Amino acid sequence: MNFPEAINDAMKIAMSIDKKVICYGLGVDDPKRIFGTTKRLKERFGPERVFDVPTSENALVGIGTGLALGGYKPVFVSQRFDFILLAIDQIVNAAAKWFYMFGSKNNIPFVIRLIVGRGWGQGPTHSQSYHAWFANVPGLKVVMPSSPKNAKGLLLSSIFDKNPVIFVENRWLYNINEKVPTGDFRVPIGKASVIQEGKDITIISNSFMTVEAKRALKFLNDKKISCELIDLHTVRPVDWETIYRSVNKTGRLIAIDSSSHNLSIASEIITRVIDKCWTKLKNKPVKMGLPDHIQPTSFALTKNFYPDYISIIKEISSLLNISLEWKKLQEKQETPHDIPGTWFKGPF
Amino acid sequence: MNFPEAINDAMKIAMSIDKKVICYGLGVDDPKRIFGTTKRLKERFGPERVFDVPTSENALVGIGTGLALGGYKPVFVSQRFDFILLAIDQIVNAAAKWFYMFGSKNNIPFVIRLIVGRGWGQGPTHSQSYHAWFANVPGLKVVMPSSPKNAKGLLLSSIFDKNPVIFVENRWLYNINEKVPTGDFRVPIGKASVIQEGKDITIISNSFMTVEAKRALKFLNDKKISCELIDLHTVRPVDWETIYRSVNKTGRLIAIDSSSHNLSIASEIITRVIDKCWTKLKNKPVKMGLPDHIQPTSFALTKNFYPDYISIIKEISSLLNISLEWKKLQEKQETPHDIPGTWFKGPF
Amino acid sequence: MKNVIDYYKKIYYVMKRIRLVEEEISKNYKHQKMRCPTHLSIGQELVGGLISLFLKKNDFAISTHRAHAHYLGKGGDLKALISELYGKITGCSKGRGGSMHLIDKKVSFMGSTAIVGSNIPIGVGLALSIKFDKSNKISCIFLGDGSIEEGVFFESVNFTAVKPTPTLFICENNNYSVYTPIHLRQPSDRKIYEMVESLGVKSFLADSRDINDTIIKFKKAVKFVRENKQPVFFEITTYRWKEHCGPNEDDHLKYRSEKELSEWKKADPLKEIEKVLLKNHLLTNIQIKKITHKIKDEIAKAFDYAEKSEFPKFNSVNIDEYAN
Amino acid sequence: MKNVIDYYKKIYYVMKRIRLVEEEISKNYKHQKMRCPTHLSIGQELVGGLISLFLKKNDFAISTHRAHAHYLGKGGDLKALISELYGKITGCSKGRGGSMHLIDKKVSFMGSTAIVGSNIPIGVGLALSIKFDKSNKISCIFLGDGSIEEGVFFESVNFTAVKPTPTLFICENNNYSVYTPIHLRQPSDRKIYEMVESLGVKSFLADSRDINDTIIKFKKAVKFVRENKQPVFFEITTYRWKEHCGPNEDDHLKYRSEKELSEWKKADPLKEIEKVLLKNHLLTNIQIKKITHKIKDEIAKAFDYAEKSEFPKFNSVNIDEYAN
Ligand SMILES: Cc1ncc(C[n+]2csc(CCOP(=O)(O)OP(=O)(O)O)c2C)c(N)n1
Ligand SMILES: Cc1ncc(C[n+]2csc(CCOP(=O)(O)OP(=O)(O)O)c2C)c(N)n1
Ligand SMILES: [Mg+2]
Ligand SMILES: [Mg+2]
Repeated sequence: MNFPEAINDAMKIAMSIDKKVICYGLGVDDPKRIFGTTKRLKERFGPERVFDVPTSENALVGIGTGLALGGYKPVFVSQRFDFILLAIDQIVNAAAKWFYMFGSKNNIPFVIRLIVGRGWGQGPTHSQSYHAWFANVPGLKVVMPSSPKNAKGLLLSSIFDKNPVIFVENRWLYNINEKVPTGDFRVPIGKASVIQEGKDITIISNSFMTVEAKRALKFLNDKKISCELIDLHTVRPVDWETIYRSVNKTGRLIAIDSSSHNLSIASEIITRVIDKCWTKLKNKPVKMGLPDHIQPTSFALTKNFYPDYISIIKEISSLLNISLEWKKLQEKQETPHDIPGTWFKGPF
Repeated sequence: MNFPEAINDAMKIAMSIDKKVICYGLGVDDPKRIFGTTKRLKERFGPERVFDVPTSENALVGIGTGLALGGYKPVFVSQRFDFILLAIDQIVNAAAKWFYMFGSKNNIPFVIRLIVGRGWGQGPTHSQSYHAWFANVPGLKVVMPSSPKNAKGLLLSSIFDKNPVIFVENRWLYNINEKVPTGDFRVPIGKASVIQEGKDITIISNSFMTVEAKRALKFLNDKKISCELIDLHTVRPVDWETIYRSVNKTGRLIAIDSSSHNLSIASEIITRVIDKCWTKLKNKPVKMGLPDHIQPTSFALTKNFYPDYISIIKEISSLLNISLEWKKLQEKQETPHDIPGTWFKGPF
Repeated sequence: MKNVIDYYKKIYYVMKRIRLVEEEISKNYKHQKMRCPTHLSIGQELVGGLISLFLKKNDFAISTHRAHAHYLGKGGDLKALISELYGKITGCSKGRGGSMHLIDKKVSFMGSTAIVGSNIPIGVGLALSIKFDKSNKISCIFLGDGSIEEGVFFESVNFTAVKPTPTLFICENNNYSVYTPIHLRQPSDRKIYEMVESLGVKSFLADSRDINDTIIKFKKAVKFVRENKQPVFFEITTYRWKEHCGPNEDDHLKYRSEKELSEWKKADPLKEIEKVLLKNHLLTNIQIKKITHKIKDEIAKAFDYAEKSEFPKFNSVNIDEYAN
Repeated sequence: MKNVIDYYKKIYYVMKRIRLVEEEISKNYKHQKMRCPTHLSIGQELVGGLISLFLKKNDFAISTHRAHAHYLGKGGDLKALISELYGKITGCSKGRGGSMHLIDKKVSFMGSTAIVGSNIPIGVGLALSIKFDKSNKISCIFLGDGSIEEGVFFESVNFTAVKPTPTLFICENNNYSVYTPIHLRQPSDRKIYEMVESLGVKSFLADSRDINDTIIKFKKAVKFVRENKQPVFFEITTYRWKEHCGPNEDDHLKYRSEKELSEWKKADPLKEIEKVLLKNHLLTNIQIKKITHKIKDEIAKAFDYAEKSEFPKFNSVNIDEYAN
């Protein structure tokens, strides 16, 4: 099952289990069905529960909050993370605060799906991911799946969570296939996943960066470097215990974020690890992420913009002070850097 | 000169020097004149250059960008930082990106003044300061004065800067008085200020937290603890050199932000200090800030919400592992914690 | 006509109660125990009265920074209101929200918010939930003339014009947003209700000084929304007597003319209703005294209750920020 | 009438050039050298033609994701456009912006943005700068029927209704926002231009299939803005032939009927203008061939130029992100 199918599966299950689940957003019932993620929902659950909308992001988020107050469990979809910047007020000043600000009397079960663009010249305003902002907003949960399987499980948990959840989907995850459990399968929010145990170094990553980290693991395992890879799953709340336990064991940390490294989840992780694992650290922790720079459109300018498995290997090589011949890997790369695979022909 | 007078002075000077400087925002020409900061501007520079507006934050920021493209130097004022969440799209997707995204052909000289509320039950939606978000946006500069003097100098630099500047004013700075240089006095953007040199510990702070840090210094100097206090002035760009130089000297760091400690400027400072000063550190760096929590309204709930000079002394006491008897200081406090002074009678 | 007068007695009581509550808040504010920004509705009580007449307990309501009158008109708990202003644990929002964040679920008062315009789409969402439920409730959104200028107002109106929901927009046009008169914010020759009509939502205009007309129109508006499950925009001209925020007068600021204020005070709907009731022998001066006394007694008890209530305790973990 | 026909020749050339440019982009896109989201204007060229007739070089223009026609109509540099699509340093935005971010300061084309509605207030700001300058320029804002739904559109219109500026809103109503037809986004019985009129801005409606009427009205609209220094909203019904984003047809998706598309194609304004010119002997078939040849030659050169241009280099420090 690929990523959109997993999302679609989760939506179908949620909507079957609970009549209060609603799905709306620009294009949810158009021919493309949000890259297939909302396929057949309208046919199966009716046009009242699955509906297209005007281009009015701020009101649409407010309407979701109102639906939630009225007893529904809305799922709003935005085709790009960048567009939701129009609705920050409704998310931060209303949805996130409602439960606490009104004496914990009414909660807001509300999922906002945000798709992060990447590649093929998405450029300055179609490839941003400000998940770190939302991770700084008390009252929100921020979920970042890294595979079809956890996407399904996390989306089901998000829909049935009693709080507003920002659900961040990287577009490049969409083509990954894996076996996904059938039925109402849930992955808990707030719990990181230890993808591989290891003792030399801890790698913490999220979203598509976990895919790159997994690729790096294949190579590193061959070289007998024992890495512990932790995928965060959720960046608010962060599963600090799992992180501290791992770093206390390995004494080394690379924290990778799938957006700019500046003021990122990776920065916060390092800051807290410093506080909690100070005496156990063998090396200074390292952060990775995109440059603190506006993303350009040109093919030439996005080369090396994203960390990949090679740059991860490179970091590890310098952290452990060993030579891992990552330069050879670079020469082997065939797919252009700005597409997820050669089958991709643009423009979206 | 108090803080609003200093802002007012800077505005008058800028508007006299350059006819292209425009001042607009809800209330800039009303009887209260934004706490006096826009006093007599309309009378002196005319209703075309100083004008009131509809409550339409997003459009107003876009209009500022357009004015800047048309050759003007607009200064937009929002009475609360919280309200600007409605205009994040225009700030982030347009103003911040314009120069780079269009091949560095048109620049946007544009100042957005944001006043951060504090105290007297400002509560969940009237006391937020997401300056860390803006500090994560390439293309923006983010300025945070900490006194009337640097407010004046920084505002003048901001107005004549060629880029969009977010100018963050903490409401509690408004009552501070100090001697302010006359005339066109500028304080450079991107340069931190070393308020006091010292050798035991580096304190880095911004905005009103610098006022608290200064108070702490008085006490600490008496106890012969040699602190170096650095006020950031700007949080994008950050003056990293000054920070690294100081921490390399003292080997100890307390980074204080004037908003939530989570994903804060303080977090980023610690992360980078770890990278650059690793071998010089004598203790683990410490961060301070507001709790990662929605700000409540009730008097009882905001007690201890903000770091103050006592909590700074407390941190230092534990960092240096000495007893500084900060508990006694707490007993001496007379002004209620939610007002800047006993003269304050609410409601704003 | 006789019909309408039947409503006067109930509306009088509700409005009088709102007035006395607001006056008591105003009087006591100086003791510095209500430590939060507070926007009074003195002069604008009619809307509180109207909703007490025509809304049902389970109709949704959602309001703004200036919400006391709506909260009370909808049947919100007085003790919980005053306690909220005092920041006590017995407050309707447990002291966390203050004057600008009121809630009373028992009467479907779903909340009031302090960002201008932010309650509007939420009210439309509530109306959409009613539509999905196929119930015959309605959703009332209170808003001021200033909130009209926020894009989200337009987006919300457009949404319910395309996708009809039982939404009643109640716009109190008091001519000011803080100190800024409406002609600096909206074109002078444009009427709000006419503009909204052209956006595709049926609209009404009423003047709070013409009480009969206002009552009749409001009744009609509510009926239309409930029966047709379609939105209505109801604009009512009104006037705020006190300062924008806080307990005092602000005449010395001269942003509005003395004449304007005094004319509006002269036309006070509350006094007008009282006059009509007296004239029609539906009320006597003795009864007024009794009512006043009864309400004042209730208010005194509410303040006493608030004073005596406990303060909440701050919990440094994010407890109560997330529902489980 | 004769008057209007005088404009046909110039408009024909401009529209033909836009059509051929877009077709060439469409044809070459598959070579995967224009690696960015690209929204073509085939079918909607008339607006490009109109502005070439009536805007002055120093009038400001600001556009959307679908900006090629506006950029060319305003006189933007073709080589710089194609190079921008190729992501080359010779692109109008140095390859940083791609198809959705065009600029040509020489002809006061101030930019185009990819967030729906985001260019609108910026255009009003530009108009305000004209007002302050007391110059007689105007500011043109291109927008689609979808952008009407963004709150910022309403806020911007309200602003210039209160504070008149020389703004010309040009709304290309092509009935779709991506695949969503307008009746799912806006009330069916509401006309955009009428609604905007009721917001306080003078409005026009034109149909791109009625060329004479469109030209006359557009001329009038520009004149009104320039002379009165007041805003005008100009709605023009039009139709996009290709897919929303990308070089291909999208008929197989069936979100619009074959009939609808073929009717619009039949009424192609470009062909219509050609017909009229031929009929009136203002143009011959030989001339058409010549024009086509000339334009194709120019286009070939532009593509060649783009192909041969250098790629920009990424600078890891924030150089070029801040002006000094
Ligand atoms: C988005 C936003 N902008 C500005 C403010 C500041 N503000 C608080 S109340 C108010 C006046 C709103 O006027 P109106 O809607 O007419 O309500 P009224 O106060 O007259 O009842 C303003 C501008 C705010 N709270 N939120
Ligand atoms: C704020 C925002 N929401 C959604 C989108 C996705 N989007 C890109 S183009 C487009 C269609 C806009 O329709 P319209 O304004 O009619 O322009 P057209 O494409 O028809 O020329 C949409 C919704 C976006 N770019 N920005
Ligand atoms: Mg008002
Ligand atoms: Mg369209």
